[in-house]
Amino acid sequence: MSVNRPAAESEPTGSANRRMVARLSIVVVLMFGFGFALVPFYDQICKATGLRDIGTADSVSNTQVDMSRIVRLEFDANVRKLPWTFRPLTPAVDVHPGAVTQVLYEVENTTDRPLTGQAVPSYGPQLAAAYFKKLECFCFARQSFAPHEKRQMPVVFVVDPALPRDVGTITLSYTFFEVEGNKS
Amino acid sequence: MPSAEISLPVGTELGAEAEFSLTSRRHDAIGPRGRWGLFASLCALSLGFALMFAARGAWLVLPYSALEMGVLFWAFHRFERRIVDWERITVCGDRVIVESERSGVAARCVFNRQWLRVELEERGFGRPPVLALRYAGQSTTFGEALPAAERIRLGRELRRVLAGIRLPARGLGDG
Amino acid sequence: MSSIPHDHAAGHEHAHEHHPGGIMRWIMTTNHKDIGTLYLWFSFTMFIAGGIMALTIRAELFQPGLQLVEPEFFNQLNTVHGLIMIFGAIMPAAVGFANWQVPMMIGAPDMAFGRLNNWSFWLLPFAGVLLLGSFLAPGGAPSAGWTLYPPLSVQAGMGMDMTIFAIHIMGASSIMGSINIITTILNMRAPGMTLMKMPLFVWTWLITAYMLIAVMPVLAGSVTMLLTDRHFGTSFFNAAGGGDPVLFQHVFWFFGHPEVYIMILPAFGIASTVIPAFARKPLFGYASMVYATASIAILSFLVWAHHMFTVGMPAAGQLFFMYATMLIAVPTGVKVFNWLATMWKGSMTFETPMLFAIGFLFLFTIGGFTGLVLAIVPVDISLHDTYYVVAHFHYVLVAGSLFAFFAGIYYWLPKWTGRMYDETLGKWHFWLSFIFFNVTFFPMHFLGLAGMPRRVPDYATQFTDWNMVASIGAFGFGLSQLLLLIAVLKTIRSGPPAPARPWEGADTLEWTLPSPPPYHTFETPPVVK
Amino acid sequence: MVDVFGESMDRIKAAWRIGRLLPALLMIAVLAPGAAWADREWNFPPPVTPIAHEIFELHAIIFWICVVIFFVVFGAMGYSIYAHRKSKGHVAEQFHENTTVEIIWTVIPFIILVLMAWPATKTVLAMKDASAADLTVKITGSQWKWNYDYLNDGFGYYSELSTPFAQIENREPKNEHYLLEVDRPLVVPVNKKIRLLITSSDVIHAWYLPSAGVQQDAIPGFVRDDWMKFDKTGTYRGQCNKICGKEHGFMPIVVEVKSDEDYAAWVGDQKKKLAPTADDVNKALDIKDLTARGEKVYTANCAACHQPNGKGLPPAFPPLDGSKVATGPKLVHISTVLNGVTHDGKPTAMVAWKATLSDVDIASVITYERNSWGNHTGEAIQPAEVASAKAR
Repeated sequence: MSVNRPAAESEPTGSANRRMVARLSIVVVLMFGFGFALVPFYDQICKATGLRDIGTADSVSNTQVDMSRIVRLEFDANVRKLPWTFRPLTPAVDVHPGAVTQVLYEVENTTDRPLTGQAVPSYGPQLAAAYFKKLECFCFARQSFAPHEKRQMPVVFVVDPALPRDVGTITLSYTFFEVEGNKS
Repeated sequence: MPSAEISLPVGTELGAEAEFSLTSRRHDAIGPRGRWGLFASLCALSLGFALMFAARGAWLVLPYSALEMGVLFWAFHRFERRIVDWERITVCGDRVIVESERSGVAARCVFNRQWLRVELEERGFGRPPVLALRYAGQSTTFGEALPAAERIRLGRELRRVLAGIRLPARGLGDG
Repeated sequence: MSSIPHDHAAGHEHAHEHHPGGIMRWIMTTNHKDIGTLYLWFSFTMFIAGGIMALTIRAELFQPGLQLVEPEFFNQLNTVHGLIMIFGAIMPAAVGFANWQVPMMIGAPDMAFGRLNNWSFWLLPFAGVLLLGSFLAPGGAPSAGWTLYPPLSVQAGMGMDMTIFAIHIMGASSIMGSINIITTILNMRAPGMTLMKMPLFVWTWLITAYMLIAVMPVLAGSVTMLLTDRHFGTSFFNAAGGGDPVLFQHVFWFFGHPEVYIMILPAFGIASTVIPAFARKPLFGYASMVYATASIAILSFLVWAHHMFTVGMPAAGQLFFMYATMLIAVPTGVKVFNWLATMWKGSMTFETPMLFAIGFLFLFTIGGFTGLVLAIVPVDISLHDTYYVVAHFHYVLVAGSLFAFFAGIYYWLPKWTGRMYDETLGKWHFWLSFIFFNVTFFPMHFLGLAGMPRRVPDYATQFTDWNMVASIGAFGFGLSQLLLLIAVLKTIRSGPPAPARPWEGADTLEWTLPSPPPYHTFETPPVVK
Repeated sequence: MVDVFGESMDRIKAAWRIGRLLPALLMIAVLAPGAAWADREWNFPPPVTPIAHEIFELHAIIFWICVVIFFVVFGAMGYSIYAHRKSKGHVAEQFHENTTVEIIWTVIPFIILVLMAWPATKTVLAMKDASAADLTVKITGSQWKWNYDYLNDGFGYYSELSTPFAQIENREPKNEHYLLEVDRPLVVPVNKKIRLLITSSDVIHAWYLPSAGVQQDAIPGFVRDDWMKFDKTGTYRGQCNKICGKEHGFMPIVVEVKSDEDYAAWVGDQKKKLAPTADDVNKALDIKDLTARGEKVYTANCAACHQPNGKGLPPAFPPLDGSKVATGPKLVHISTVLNGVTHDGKPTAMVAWKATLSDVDIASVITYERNSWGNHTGEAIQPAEVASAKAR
């Protein structure tokens, strides 16, 4: 018995294919659209949710100074891909938790062109981050430097007295990163 | 063996007074509660993870999670729609009646018994062949829910019935 | 168009034989058996490709000094070896088994969505080509390790973008595959087959599919963020913009750890099918096996950071992840004891599938022990990223997943092909694999303890002896795998016909079908009591 | 060459002998890593800090627990395989559940785990206490060297692989400490608590010193703290342990632990060096001396990218052999080395060396580059020229 395939399915194959191609093209367009919309969307989301918000001062609720203990604070400075010198003027201080303290960092742009950088803080040990309250810091904003400009910049902070007792030493380390878009 | 007892994956039953009647319907092994319960648990888990990451800054997990839950919803929904579908073929006097409900759309075709042709259409690509019933300009298919071998068997059965060969009503599973 | 023939026999032939022939059959197929076969062959091809990379790595490491490849290329080999073996070999093999076995074991005619199934498979070769093609891209293949940690992966060339796309495609394939499997298992079981009557292989795949659906968006999200960090100026993982490189590791391992169980659970399922069959005794503790599998799945979402003990997390975090990781030993132990109790007082024979299953049990347990050692935070700090870890995960993934898959292949080959394999060849394959596997990977424990880092193209002279042993073993192991190919080809071409149920102790539904099963399964609907 | 060949033949023979002994070796291998074999090839290197001692013992305890479980479980399996086989006529029993047994083998492992977790927890807490240190060293990883900064004493230096390329490329026999030797090790005093601040300037590295039980990832933009306290003086070796690019395998860590007096003397030396460079910038040097010194500087700093043969690794790392910079005007060459290369205002892989290398070093390396491989300019660049270029 001979068997023949049906000449056509319920609709012509050509038009079905065209419809499929059309649908797939829409998917492709949507995918690319998603990709391009992502960048402004990303900025908006960061703004809306406060993610990566490094520009706001911490608020301090408890200003009781804990005179019973001393915490040693070490300061450290790094620059990444910026031809700057950057150092703390005081390498370390001993403070009572709760006491408002100010330290100075010094930055010099050693080049002949203006440059902008952003400092990002980091803490050792990590859990100290939650107890180290910065009231004022040069890391809250981008810092622009004229050629060969040298500037001293303060950090004003309080160590929260709630800091676990077994933390006796905290290192505050800043890294200055180059801000995208610097032109030579 | 009465065909009503034949279990899988189709429920088949004989109509009452007709010469030949067969209802085909899919078997639903879990039921809507289980299905949507599982879907809800996956949604909670997947979106929960995504929200957790979003809170930590990695919010790009979220669109993928939503997209995937969408696809899963589509799959379950589509399956569910097919589960309530049913088809019945009844041979009654000189008429053959094919009734069906697919995606909520009810259909009914009535054919003349003498002029009806029962054909098996190949569809290719490894899909099981389709049982087609044709008469003049009219045509319909039958047996969406039946595995391939069942369709062939049913086709044979139908031809016998249409030719007037009287056999005791038989189920599909005991051929 | 044809009318149905009166001839009884011809009718059968007609329906079973008239699917498209040649290559089009494979490209267009929506049949679960065809697609299962495709998955398994694809997986084997990738296994060979990844294996060749592994052998190049081992050849370079045979001696200290640089002999064969440049360090940069070495890193590329390392990275692509990992990606290929995980996403190209182990996972597709597991999906291949699911495609073949799940519908037959639950008495369903096919998978729920045929065309989706076809599509999930055919995405894979494109992803595979994209991944392997990255070697030809300017800058070469990605070289940051399969974990793609930024910022190193952000530095890399275009090969990294190709890899990211390949991972996306493979992820899409896995998601569609698991949606198909979960729909099939949930909805299409034979009447009477309640969840607690499902064969354990089906159970493990149900849980695996569930985990896949839960974590795949996390992988997609993590590599997308990598891509936007690379090209679109975002700073998810860049400290300069307020991001954190460690966040990537959290996201990645949140996917990565469940992924490890995704690769091992189907292997558990195969072992739980094979061992009772050859012990001629029902699986001991079926219910506790199901609960153990589920607990492993749940715990796997809570242990991701044990891959990151050295990033410097607070003590509380380290302790939590240590306890959670150690806890996984309990359900895993239950499984091992259950398999043992299944063998206990059985009537065992030792055909190739059983040998591989026992090999799996034995070596996987060693991998479990080293896993326990690595769970202990202080010890992990001394062993993290050393060869000890390399030894550990190869015991789990090669001797674990892969050996169980070999067991499954020999076990079901008679069903799939309708022919028996050559027992002698199979036994040779097992013994050579077993011995050379240990020769390759056991010495790596000592290398790791002595402090040899992983992913290095060259090493200090005190590591020489064990590296030589490992390299010799690796070549032995690699060549032994050709026996599998020979055994399978020989079965297909000239194996003696197999009966419907060649194994005396096998009792799942697929053995009620003829061997090979008809193209569309279940002519006679099974009745599950 | 002949030597290397002979050596490798010996190694192959040794490996072959090992290969034949494998079954026996595997048995030993299963038993070995415990306390019984203290040899390095089998176990952790001898611990030299309190934490490393604890780790060593923790591992031994857990290892032996695992060995016992291993023999119990696989003893049972072995017996079952031997006794309950069909060929011996054993008939299968059909039991498949026993709630009591299942509860027992869930609870017992749990208890064992609690016993393991207890000492582990104590060690974890001990490891975390980096407070009250005697001395702080900042460790910065970069592709592919370490930088050690002594924060209390205000000096610091780079530490790099000192194994010659000829050994890596098998042209010379390998040193005893092949790949585990550096030009300037980290020097620390014995019995003092040393606080480590670990960070990175580019990708993630990991500072890994097994004999001290220290491993900490170096994460760009973040500092992580860790600590160590050595029991005894000596030299201890480790490596970067997180893949960080092509030279990942060539980034060793060497720590020299000195007695208090030796350490104090060493610190004094370092501080003296901080004073104006010992080399006199204005002294003119002979081209031979410059080239000889330049080769060392080149191997240590430039060869990783530009390759020992000067061919580079294009396109990322251009060749120097025959390049326009290395054979053209010398001021351009000097400025390139001093200030690095920028692309669209952004620094490239060619970094500025003026802060890292002395004027004499820069003069030497430029002289070397202009008079090696196919470059024969015959020019000697004097330190004074570098100094004046710097001033411009």
